[in-house]
Amino acid sequence: MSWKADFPLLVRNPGLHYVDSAATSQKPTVVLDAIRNFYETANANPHRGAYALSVAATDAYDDARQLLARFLGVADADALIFTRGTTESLNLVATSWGRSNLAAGDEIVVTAMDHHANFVPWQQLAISIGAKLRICELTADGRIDLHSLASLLNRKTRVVAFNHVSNALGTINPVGEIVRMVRDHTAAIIVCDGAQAVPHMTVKFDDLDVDFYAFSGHKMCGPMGIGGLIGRRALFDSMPPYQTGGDMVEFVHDDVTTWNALPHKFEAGTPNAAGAVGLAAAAAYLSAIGMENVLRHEQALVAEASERLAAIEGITIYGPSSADRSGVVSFTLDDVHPHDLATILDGDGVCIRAGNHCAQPLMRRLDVSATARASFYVYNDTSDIDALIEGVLKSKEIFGHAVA
Amino acid sequence: MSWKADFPLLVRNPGLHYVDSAATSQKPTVVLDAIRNFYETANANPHRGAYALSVAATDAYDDARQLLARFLGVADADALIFTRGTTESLNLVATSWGRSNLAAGDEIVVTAMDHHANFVPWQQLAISIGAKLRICELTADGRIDLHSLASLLNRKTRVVAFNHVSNALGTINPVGEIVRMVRDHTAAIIVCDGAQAVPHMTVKFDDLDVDFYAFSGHKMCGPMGIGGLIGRRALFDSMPPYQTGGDMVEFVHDDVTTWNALPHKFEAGTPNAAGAVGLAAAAAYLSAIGMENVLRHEQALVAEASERLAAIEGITIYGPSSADRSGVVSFTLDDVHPHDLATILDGDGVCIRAGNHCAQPLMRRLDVSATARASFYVYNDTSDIDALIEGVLKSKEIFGHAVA
Amino acid sequence: MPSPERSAQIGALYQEMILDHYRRPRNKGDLANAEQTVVMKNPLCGDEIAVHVSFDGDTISDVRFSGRGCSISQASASMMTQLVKGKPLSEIEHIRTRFREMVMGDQAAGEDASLGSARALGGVSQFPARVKCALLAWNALQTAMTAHAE
Amino acid sequence: MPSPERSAQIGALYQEMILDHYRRPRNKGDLANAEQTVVMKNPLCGDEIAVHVSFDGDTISDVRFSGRGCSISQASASMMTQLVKGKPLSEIEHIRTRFREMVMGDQAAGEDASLGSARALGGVSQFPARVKCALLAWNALQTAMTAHAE
Ligand SMILES: Cc1ncc(COP(=O)(O)O)c(C=O)c1O
Ligand SMILES: Cc1ncc(COP(=O)(O)O)c(C=O)c1O
Repeated sequence: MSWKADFPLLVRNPGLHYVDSAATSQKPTVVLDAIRNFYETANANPHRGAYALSVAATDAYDDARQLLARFLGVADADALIFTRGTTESLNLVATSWGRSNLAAGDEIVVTAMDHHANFVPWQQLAISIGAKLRICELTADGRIDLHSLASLLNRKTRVVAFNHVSNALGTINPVGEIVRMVRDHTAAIIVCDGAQAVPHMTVKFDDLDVDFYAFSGHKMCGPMGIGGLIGRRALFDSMPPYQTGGDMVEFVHDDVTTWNALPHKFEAGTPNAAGAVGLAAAAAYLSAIGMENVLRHEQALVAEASERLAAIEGITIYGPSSADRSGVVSFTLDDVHPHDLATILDGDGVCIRAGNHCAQPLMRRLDVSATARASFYVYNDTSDIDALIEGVLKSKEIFGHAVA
Repeated sequence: MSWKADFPLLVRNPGLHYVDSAATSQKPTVVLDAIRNFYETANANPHRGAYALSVAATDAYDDARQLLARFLGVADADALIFTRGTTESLNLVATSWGRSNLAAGDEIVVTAMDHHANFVPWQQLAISIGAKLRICELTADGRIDLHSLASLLNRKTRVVAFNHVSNALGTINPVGEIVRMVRDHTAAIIVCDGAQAVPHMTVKFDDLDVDFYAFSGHKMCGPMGIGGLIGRRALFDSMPPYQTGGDMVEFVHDDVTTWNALPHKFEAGTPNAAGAVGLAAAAAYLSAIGMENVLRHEQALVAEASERLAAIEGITIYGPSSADRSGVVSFTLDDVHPHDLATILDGDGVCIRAGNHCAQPLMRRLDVSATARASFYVYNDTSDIDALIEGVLKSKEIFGHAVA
Repeated sequence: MPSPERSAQIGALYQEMILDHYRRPRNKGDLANAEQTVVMKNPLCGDEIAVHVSFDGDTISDVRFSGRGCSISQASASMMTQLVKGKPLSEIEHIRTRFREMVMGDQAAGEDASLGSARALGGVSQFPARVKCALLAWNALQTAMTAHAE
Repeated sequence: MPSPERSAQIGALYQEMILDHYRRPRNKGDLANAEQTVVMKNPLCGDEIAVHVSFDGDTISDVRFSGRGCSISQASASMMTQLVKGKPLSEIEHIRTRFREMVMGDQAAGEDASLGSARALGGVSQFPARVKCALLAWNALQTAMTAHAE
C-alpha cells in the first residue's frame, strides 16, 4: 500500500523506483494543480495592489502562511517567514542574527552529522568574526554524542545548531533532551535544521522550544524554490533585515530606512506567492494522510530494507537502529564504489543517491568517501525494496566476477 | 491585436483589464505547461544524482541557463546566476562584492528614480561601512540628470547603480552614455537593475559593458521565485560567496571550506530547477514574439494612453515623452487620491497600481505621496485603454460632484 | 471583477457624505496644547495622519487631525473627531471597537446607532485593500488613549 | 529507465577489462622524483586522484597514479598510465583528445586504434553522470603536461 497513484511522474513511469526523496520529493497532482490554479485565477503581485485580483493574490499568500503555521504548530503565524528553502533560512540566521550578536571568542556548536547548509554558514561566520566553531562528535551508531555535546557547552556558547533528522543517516535526534542540556548550561540560541523532519514526521514548533527552525518545500511534496524559517518574534524583531528592497521597508529616506513589521521585514522583494500556495497544498496533502502515518509507512519500509540489505554479505549499514530513524538507509557494499552501485541500480530504474550527501564532515568520520543512500516516502512500497535488493545483488555479481 | 489568447487568466476573465504588468506579469500557457512538464517528467535534485532522472533534471536546468544566456546576450553562460529575483540579485552584489571591496570614505552613486531594491541595499551598505551614498537627481521630465551624474563621479566613486528602465515612470535610461561617463571618470563597478528592461526590450548583456545586471522572472511571463544575476566572471571569481551550503562547496574541512566553480559558487542549496525551466520557457515565448515587437506594441499603447489621458482636464502625467518610455504611464487626477482612483477603476475590472511603486525617494522629488500607474504588456490592447479612460472619467465624475 | 453589484458597492463607498468630509474635513488642523499627538503612516500609499488629543479627566475634551491621505482615511478621521469629541473614554472605546467591527464586515456593528454618521463608512468592508485606510485615524486615537492611561 | 538496451549498456560499461583494472590497477603508487604531481578531486563523490609524471625531453618517461575512486575513474587512470608511458607528448595530446571525444560520445574516436585498450571505456558516453569519473586522471595528466611545458 502506498500513495503512488497521486504522483504523476511515478504513474507515467511504472518501472521507476524513486528512492531518493531525501534529496527531493516527487509532487502530487494536488500540488501541481494548486500552483497552476494560482496562476490562472489569482496571479498578481501580493501586498501591492488596490484591486481585487491583487487582494486575491494577497489572500492566497496569507492563507498559505496560516495553513503552514497550523501544520507546524506555530501560533504566531507572522513569525513564519517564507524563504527559498532551508539553505537560505540558515544563512539568514547566521548572517542577520550572527553578525549582530556574536563577537570574537564566542563559541558556536554544530554537529559532525550536519548538512553543509547547517555547517558551512556557521563555520564562515566563526571565521569572519573570530568566534570558535566547535563540532559535537557522534556515537559509533551515528547519533549525537550527548557527552561530547555536554563537554562543549559553556557560558561562551552562543549558538547550538543541529539537524532534527540527518539526511545522510536518517537519525532522528532527541530535540527535547538537547534543548534541555543547552538551556541548562548556556544562554545560546538553538537553531534546528528541519529539512528532513518536516516532510516525514509531526513537527510542532511551539513545543520544541528551539529559537529558529528551517525547512524546504521541495522535500515535502511542495515545489522547488520555496521553504521557510520559523523563529521567535522577539529575536526577529531585534535582528537587522537580511535582504533589503521592496515590501520590507516602512519609510525610505535618502539617508536612512525604517523596516516593516513581521513577516515582511524578512521577505524582501516580490514574494513567491505561487510557491507558497503550492507548499500549503503539500502540507494539506500530508495532513490528510496524517504525519503519523507517513512516519509509520517510512519506518516500516526502512526496517524491511535494512533487514534485507543486512542479510547480504558485504553490506555495511550506517546509522542507528530503525526505531530512531526516518525513511533513510545509508550503506556500502564491499569495495563496490557507491557511484558504481548507483549506476547499476539506475539501469534497473532504481534511483538511489551515491555521494557524500552534503555531509563531508560526517563522511570523514565514517572514514568513507561516499555512501549509497536509499530514502523512502509515501509513494514507495515493497516493490521498491525488491528492486533495490535485486540491484544490489546484481552489482555484487558484476563486481564479484572480478574478484581475484 | 494582442497575444491575450495565450494567457489563461485573461481568457478566463474577459472583463478584466490587467494593466499592472510592471508589478508582475500574467503567465502564458506555455510557461505553465513547462513547469508542470518538468515536475511530471524530470523532477529530481539536479547535480546530485548518478541516475538518469537526476541527469534529466540537471540537463533541464543547464539548458534553461543556456537559453537564458542566449536570450540575454551572455557568451559566458556560467556567469548567469539563478537567484530568487532582482531583489536578491542586487543584495548579493551589495553584500558580497560591497562588503569585501568598499571602505569608509568610498562613494556609492544611485539615482533618485531607483526602486527600493536598488536603493536600500546600497544605502545600508554605505551606513554599515562608513561609505557615502550619493543620489543622482533627475530632470523635470523624469530622466537621469547627466549633469548631476557628472558632478557625482570622481575617483572615490566605487559603485554606480541605476535601473535600465524605471518601474515608476517608464523612463528608458541611456545605458551607453551613462557607462561611458562612469568609465571615463571612475574605476567604479556599474550595477544595472534590469527588472523592467528584460521583459520589454532587447537586452544584450555583453554589449552593455556593465558589470552586473539583475532581472526577475515573474515580470517577464515567467514564474515567481526565480530571476537572475549576470556578472563578469572575474568579479564573481574574486568575490566571497553570498550564501553557503550544499552544491556551492568543493571541500568542507572542519575548519575551512573551498568553493565550487561558477555558477555553483553563488547558487547555494537545491536549485529552483522548475522555476528556471519556466523562466526559459518565458524567454522562448518572448523570443518567438520578438522583443522589438514587444516594445513596439507597448510603446504604441502607452502613446495612445498618454494622449487620451492628457486630454482629460486635471490629469498630470509624470515621466518623459513616450519615445523614451516603455509601457508605463504614471499619472494623477486633480485631488483624487490614486488609491481612490484604483478602487473605482477596479470596480470596472481595470487593474492599475496606486502607491509609491517602491520608489519613495522619487515620490518625494515629484512631491506626491503616490501616483496611479498603468503598465502594458503583450496581452493588452486598445480595449484596455478604453476601459482605463472610462474609469478615469467616472472617477472624475464621482469626485466632481463633491467639488464645493 | 466588474458587475452591477460592484458598481453599487462603489457607489456606496463614495457616497456624498464621505466625499463631503474628504473635501471639507471637520476638526482638521493642529491642536494647541494637545496632550497626545500620534502619527500613523501607511507606507504603501505614503499617507500620514496625525491625531491630536486633549483630555479632561476621563473625557476627550478636544481632538483634531492633520496630514494627507485618500478620501477614506480623511473622511474617517474627520468623522471620528466629530464622534468622539466631548465623550467619556469608556464610550469612545465602545465606539472604536464597533467601528472596527463594522469595517471588518460585522453587519450588526454597521447598524449600531452609536457610530452616528460614521456608519457611512460601512461600505469599506467590501474593499479589503481599503480597510487599513478607514482604520488609520482610529488606530492613532487608540494609541493616544493608551498613552494617556499610562 | 530500465530496458534491455540499458542492461546491455551496463554490461558494456562494467566489462571484465574495466573491473580488472579497478581491482588490479597498473602503475598505481607514488613515483619517486616525479617532476609533476597533480591532484584532481571530484567533490560530489569525494574521489581524489593524484597523477605523478616524469618527463624525458618531449616524452613521458614514467607515470603513476594514486588515490581512491570508483571503478571508472580507477580503471581510466590505470589504462591511461599504460597508454601514455614512453610516448612523445604530441602523440599523448592526440590520444587525450581522442579519449575525451570518445567519452563525450564521438563514435569515430571510439574506434581509434591509438586508444588501445582504453576503448573499453567508450561505454561511459552512455552515462553522462560518469563522464567526469572517466576524465579525472586525464585532466590531471593534461595539467601536468601544461605545467611541464611552462
Ligand atoms: C525596477 C525594479 N527593480 C527591482 C524590482 C524588484 O524585483 P523583485 O520584486 O522581483 O525582486 C522591481 C519590481 O518590483 C522593479 O520594478
Ligand atoms: C538536513 C538538510 N539540511 C539542509 C538541506 C538543504 O536544503 P535545501 O537544499 O532545500 O536548501 C538539506 C537538503 O538538501 C538537508 O537534507
